[in-house]
Amino acid sequence: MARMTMIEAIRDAQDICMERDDKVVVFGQDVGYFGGVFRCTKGLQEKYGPQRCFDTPINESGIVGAAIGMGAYGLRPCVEIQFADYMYPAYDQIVSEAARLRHRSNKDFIAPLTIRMPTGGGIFGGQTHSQSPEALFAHVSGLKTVIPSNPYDAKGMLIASIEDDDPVIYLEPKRLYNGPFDGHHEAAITPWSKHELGEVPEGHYTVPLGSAAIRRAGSDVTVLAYGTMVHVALAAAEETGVDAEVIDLRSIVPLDLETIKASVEKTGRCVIVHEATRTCGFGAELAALVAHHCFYSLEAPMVRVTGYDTPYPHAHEWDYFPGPARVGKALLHVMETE
Amino acid sequence: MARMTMIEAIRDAQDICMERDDKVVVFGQDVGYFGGVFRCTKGLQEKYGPQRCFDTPINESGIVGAAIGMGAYGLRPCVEIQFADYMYPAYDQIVSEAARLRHRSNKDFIAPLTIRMPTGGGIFGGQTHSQSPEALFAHVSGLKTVIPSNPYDAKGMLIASIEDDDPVIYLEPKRLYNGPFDGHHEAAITPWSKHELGEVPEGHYTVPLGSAAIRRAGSDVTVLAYGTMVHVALAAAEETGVDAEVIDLRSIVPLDLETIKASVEKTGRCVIVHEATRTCGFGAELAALVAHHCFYSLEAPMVRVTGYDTPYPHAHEWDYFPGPARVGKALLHVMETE
Amino acid sequence: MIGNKVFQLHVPEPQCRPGDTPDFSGFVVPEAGAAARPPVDVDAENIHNLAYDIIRVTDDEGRAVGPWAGSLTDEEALKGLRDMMTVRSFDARMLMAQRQGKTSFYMQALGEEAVSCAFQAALSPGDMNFPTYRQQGLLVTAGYPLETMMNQIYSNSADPLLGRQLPIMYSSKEKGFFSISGNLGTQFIQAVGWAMASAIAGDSKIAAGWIGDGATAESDFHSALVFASTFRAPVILNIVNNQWAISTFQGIARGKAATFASRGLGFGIPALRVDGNDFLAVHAVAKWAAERAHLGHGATLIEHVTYRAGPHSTSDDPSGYRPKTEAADWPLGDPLERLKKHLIAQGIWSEERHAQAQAEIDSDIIATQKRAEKNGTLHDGPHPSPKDMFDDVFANPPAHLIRQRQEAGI
Amino acid sequence: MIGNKVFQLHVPEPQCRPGDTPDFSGFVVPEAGAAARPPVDVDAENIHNLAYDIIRVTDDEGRAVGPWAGSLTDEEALKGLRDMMTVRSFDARMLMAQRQGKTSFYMQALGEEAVSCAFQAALSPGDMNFPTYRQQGLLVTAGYPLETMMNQIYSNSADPLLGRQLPIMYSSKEKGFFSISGNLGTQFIQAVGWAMASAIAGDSKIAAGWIGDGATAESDFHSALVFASTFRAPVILNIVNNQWAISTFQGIARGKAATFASRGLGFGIPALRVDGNDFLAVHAVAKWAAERAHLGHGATLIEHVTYRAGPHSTSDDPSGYRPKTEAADWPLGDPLERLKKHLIAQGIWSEERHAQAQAEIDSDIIATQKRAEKNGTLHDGPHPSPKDMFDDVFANPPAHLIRQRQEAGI
Ligand SMILES: Cc1ncc(C[n+]2csc(CCOP(=O)(O)OP(=O)(O)O)c2C)c(N)n1
Ligand SMILES: Cc1ncc(C[n+]2csc(CCOP(=O)(O)OP(=O)(O)O)c2C)c(N)n1
Ligand SMILES: [Mg+2]
Ligand SMILES: [Mg+2]
Repeated sequence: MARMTMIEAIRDAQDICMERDDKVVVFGQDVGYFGGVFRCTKGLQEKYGPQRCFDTPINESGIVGAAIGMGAYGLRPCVEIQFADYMYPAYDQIVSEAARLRHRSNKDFIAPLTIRMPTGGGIFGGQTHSQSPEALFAHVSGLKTVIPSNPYDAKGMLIASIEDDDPVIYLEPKRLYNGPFDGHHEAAITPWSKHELGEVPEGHYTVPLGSAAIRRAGSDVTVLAYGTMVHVALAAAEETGVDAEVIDLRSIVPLDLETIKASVEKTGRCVIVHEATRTCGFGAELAALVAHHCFYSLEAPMVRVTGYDTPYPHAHEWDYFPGPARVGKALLHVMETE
Repeated sequence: MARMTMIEAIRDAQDICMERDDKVVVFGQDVGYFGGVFRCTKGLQEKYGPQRCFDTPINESGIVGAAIGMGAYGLRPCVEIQFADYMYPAYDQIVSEAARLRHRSNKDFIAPLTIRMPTGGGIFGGQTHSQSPEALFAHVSGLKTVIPSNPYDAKGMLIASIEDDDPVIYLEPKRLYNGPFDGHHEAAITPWSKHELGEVPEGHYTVPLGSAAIRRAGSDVTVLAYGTMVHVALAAAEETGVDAEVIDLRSIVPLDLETIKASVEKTGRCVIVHEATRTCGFGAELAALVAHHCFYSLEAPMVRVTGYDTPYPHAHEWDYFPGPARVGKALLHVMETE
Repeated sequence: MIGNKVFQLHVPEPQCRPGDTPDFSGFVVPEAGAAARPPVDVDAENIHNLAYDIIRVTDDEGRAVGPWAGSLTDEEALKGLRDMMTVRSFDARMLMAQRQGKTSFYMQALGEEAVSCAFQAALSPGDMNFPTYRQQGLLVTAGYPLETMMNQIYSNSADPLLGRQLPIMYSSKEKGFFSISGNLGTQFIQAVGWAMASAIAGDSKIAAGWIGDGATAESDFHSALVFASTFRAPVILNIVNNQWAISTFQGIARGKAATFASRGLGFGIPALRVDGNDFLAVHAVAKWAAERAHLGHGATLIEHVTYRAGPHSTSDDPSGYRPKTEAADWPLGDPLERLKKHLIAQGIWSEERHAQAQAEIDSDIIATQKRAEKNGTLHDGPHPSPKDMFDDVFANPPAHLIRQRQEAGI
Repeated sequence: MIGNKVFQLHVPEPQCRPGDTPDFSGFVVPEAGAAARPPVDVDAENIHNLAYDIIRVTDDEGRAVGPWAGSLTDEEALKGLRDMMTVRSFDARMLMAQRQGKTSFYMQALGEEAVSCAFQAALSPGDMNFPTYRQQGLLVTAGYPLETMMNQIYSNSADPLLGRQLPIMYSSKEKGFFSISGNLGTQFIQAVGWAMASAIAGDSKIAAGWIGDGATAESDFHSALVFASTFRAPVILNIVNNQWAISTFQGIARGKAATFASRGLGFGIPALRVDGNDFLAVHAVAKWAAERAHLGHGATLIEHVTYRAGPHSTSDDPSGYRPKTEAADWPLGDPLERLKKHLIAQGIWSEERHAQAQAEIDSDIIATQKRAEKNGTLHDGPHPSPKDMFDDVFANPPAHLIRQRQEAGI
């Protein structure tokens, strides 16, 4: 066991996969010599050589397209898109190619890629370093989309992703890289070393893709969240005193619907939290599923606490961010309604 | 008044806009000399010359990117993406640029584009000529997304789109181009000339973006649909005898939530239909909104009838297509539950 | 608008439109045998001229001439003719099958059969093509069963792709034919990635990317050249310039450049133009590029100059945008006729043997078609199960797909 | 894997890494004045050499020599020096402001001030730049108020962009400066579209696109060249090759090609390389390209050869990937020093006047900064209203945004 940041956990997962399987290759912008702008691939080129970990030209479609070709050859690429906001040029390769390849070729060719990308805001990155595009992946058949919220999961889920035979979009909440940020931006940063999920086992282990984790058991209301919002939701529960059951979805496709159902059936209330814009965000799917599957258990309208349907602002980051105050308000609100 | 197909209505709308405003330009793949693979721009080059209606290289990002530059200059481009399935290479320009320009420049520059694209299946086009990507636009702040279901709306909404100062994604259900297809693929094709909404006024008129139309008043259940699915829903209502209120949303962003709410509050039941894949489709947003805003009126769980979360199949088109049988089953089902 | 007409938008137009008499007088046909054959380790800078020339081997008398001649044995050349005849005959039958409603869609390679047939003959087993929808010649030459192709076209019960894909969107890993995508250009960079993987693995296999003249405008053309240039991938990047992209002539994609091949030069990638209707020339250039890749010198860009003699697809009618007789006037002739003439000039073929071979091929294809139709056609007879629709979206079906399949009642 | 190492992936590496002594011995600096100046209506084919050369005007003694000399008056040149000094001084102050926590982020143009300052001096009012984040020189030269730039950087109450954008992502239609995007490359094709619009409208205004060496790898670089070539748009396409793209050296994007400029040749677009640290050369080449566009000959591609002397941004530390002294050893020198030397050689400037100008500029900027800070800094003082966040997403706010604003309680 070691105390790790999420960055270290992500690096460690790649290291372990490269060590165990020489088909695993890592590449992207600035990931080679320099080790990535967030340092998530630091030391890998030195250890495995530039043929297994290298810098690429700045062309996201090229990165994913090349990775698809490599996957078809038999390698297992794990690539980095520098910010999730920069995945759009690669979207055609992801949607029309990686996601479809196994099905359209009847397993003749597969695309066992992992596409890592830092996601979310909270770092004053403005509208092109803050986005949360998970819904744009969730809507696409053939993609798995996962979002860890702590170093333990980050490592186990990244190993699972790299070993998975399907294309996996692995979103890294960049505000969590160095500590479990709960939305209290005015407070000092808590490091992962002070958090139990900063304890990361050495060596190989996996966290299966598609299983949620209950981060806080509760009986009043179910909170569905992932990534940074898990910590925000926990803070909101503490601060409001509402006995919320906070579910960290971890994977949005595949989704652990059973855990969600069991919880909402128990609590009868549901608050959904994400940082992405609201309309047609993944919260819409969660609300639709809960409305359908838990219709007879719901005692109050669900509330979605999300980023607003505007570009991610620079100056007004904390007005936009669905922080503990906004989530807390929603918790109190659903407890009052019925 | 003239009887028109949807193709003719779309062509007429562009003609009228080009005639009235020489800032309107039309371009895309094969749209110039040939008049478009679906003939929606036929005759425009001949009438307005190659400087106002022209063929472009096959580069969707180039088409939209150039249109953004033209919009910033002061023109009003109306461009065609040959199939909605081919919009992905343009997605970065649409999402990161067109959708953001007004806001990020504080109105210094705007992107008054209309991006037309044939959408949906039912023509044995396989997985890359059948997609319905509306949810991928709906999630993006700054875009309007509209989908007409008949020639009258097609013309009025296209004129409104071209005259709109915001970027508008104008989706054309290609299965409706030549007639009001209700999903009975085994039946002979009904032409628009036999349909009252095939009556199209001459000259300029608009259908405002953001207002839904009730296509069938009813008291048992509200059906939310758009594009081809409007006709399918009407057929399903007829065939099951369920007294459904069929709402043609026409525009999904902005959305006419008031009309939806009023209907569901009346019927207490809701079926949502779209052809796109289900997970995180626009139906999820509709379900989320109805679950939230009509919580106390709903008497039964809502049902989404949609394309499955698979690539659009070739041979099994009619198994995949949410036809009248599937919609009818859902209508009967929500009537039975409570 | 502004009014004081200063600038004017330049919109390229083809020389002829329907009603005009086709005019290829501006199209210079270089003499066969005239182009030099550089060593395969040449630097791109030293062969700029080959990006503007057209390498030709078969002259008007059917003789193979010049430094690029001699890459094929007689048997290989005879097989080449047979492969091309097979593709053409197959295309004709399948076009008819489509017209008869046995399938939804078809695309011929009419007039450009030499490109893929000759190219495939230059590859080795294990090499991988990333084709477009007009390279059925690769499969035919590689010996992929015609019946399987038909099964795919019919989406029938023996379709290896289970009815999932549009007709002609074949896939065969075994025959080095990557699954075809409907989205133009995407496969060009994938070919480079495959070749990079071969290099990473220390393998000796090469990849071949394919793209049409129109699709070179797509951005992934650029991605491919950038990656191929930077990582010196063992890949051959083929542009099939058949003059048309649906209704737009090649000038729309090519713009002010003299040739598509010249796009390679700014990447330091040797770029060669070849007479795509000259089987011997295509084969020789492909061999050269393959050898170059094998020796570790990286990528080659080849522009195959040919003509799309048929409509774009069964959904297209070219009489709306080009003169009807343009194909007949195409200065590089018909690839089958030209190879046939060569083989006759070589004394290893004759009109009689040709007629006989034609009859054999045609009747073979008819017989094959009958067998394939036993497995069903798109709307008739046996077909794949709708449940196949739900399989292979993922390696293992997740819960939501299982639920949806149950909902579908299958 | 396969084992029998045949192929090997080639991964380009820069000559020097941290710890190494910088080595530019392979970098050939052509003699100033040596490059020919072709007529502006020249065809791309006839000036291939300019895509591999470097056009230089100012020689080591500060004299302006050769056919490209003489494009500027003395006053213009003096203004150029002042503009560059302003940019550098402004950058230094804002870098410090960022370190002091007054804003979140900053990007300098250190070492490459000549590129944008000289270029802007060659444009006419009404022309439109589509810049990247490193072209503050365009705004400064065009006379955009420094205080407004600072207000934007501080996201304060006077920020013309209402705190919406990351610092330095300016926008000024009036000054011909298109709104900067965070997404690399997208603006290159937009510049072409703007120029096409100018041609459609019969206007006489030209557009200028800007892109970094690293970002040329992005696909929209290709879209831009394709559209510019096909439609002969009146646009100048600028590549700022400052040798680095964050941590990757230019060889990663350039690959096997000799130069970035040569990418233009495959599009029939004249491509010129210019000494980006030579104010006079950049101006002359820009004037040439502008004249070319004005006369209806279409696009020009310019590669500005320069060096990013500072870190990529305030989030970057170059000591992790390049030798610390590389900037000092850069063979094309410092653009300010070179223009200063030229002006002194011309007898219209002196060390004294320079020192005095420097002092004036610095104190001006400090005064401006004080004024700007009265409007607030990112975390202190007055700031835009959070309600601005909801405005201008659309021309008129739709119901769902009004609801969300109410929900936010603002
Ligand atoms: C991304 C994308 N955009 C548009 C299309 C529609 N489309 C299919 S084929 C074609 C023309 C391609 O022409 P070319 O590349 O010259 O190939 P050819 O058909 O001549 O073999 C077009 C525009 C597509 N399939 N994919
Ligand atoms: C689409 C996209 N991908 C990646 C990035 C991240 N990024 C920002 S600047 C940069 C390097 C650009 O280098 P270059 O084009 O040489 O410009 P320079 O910074 O040297 O001026 C990268 C990779 C981005 N902003 N957008
Ligand atoms: Mg073509
Ligand atoms: Mg750079």
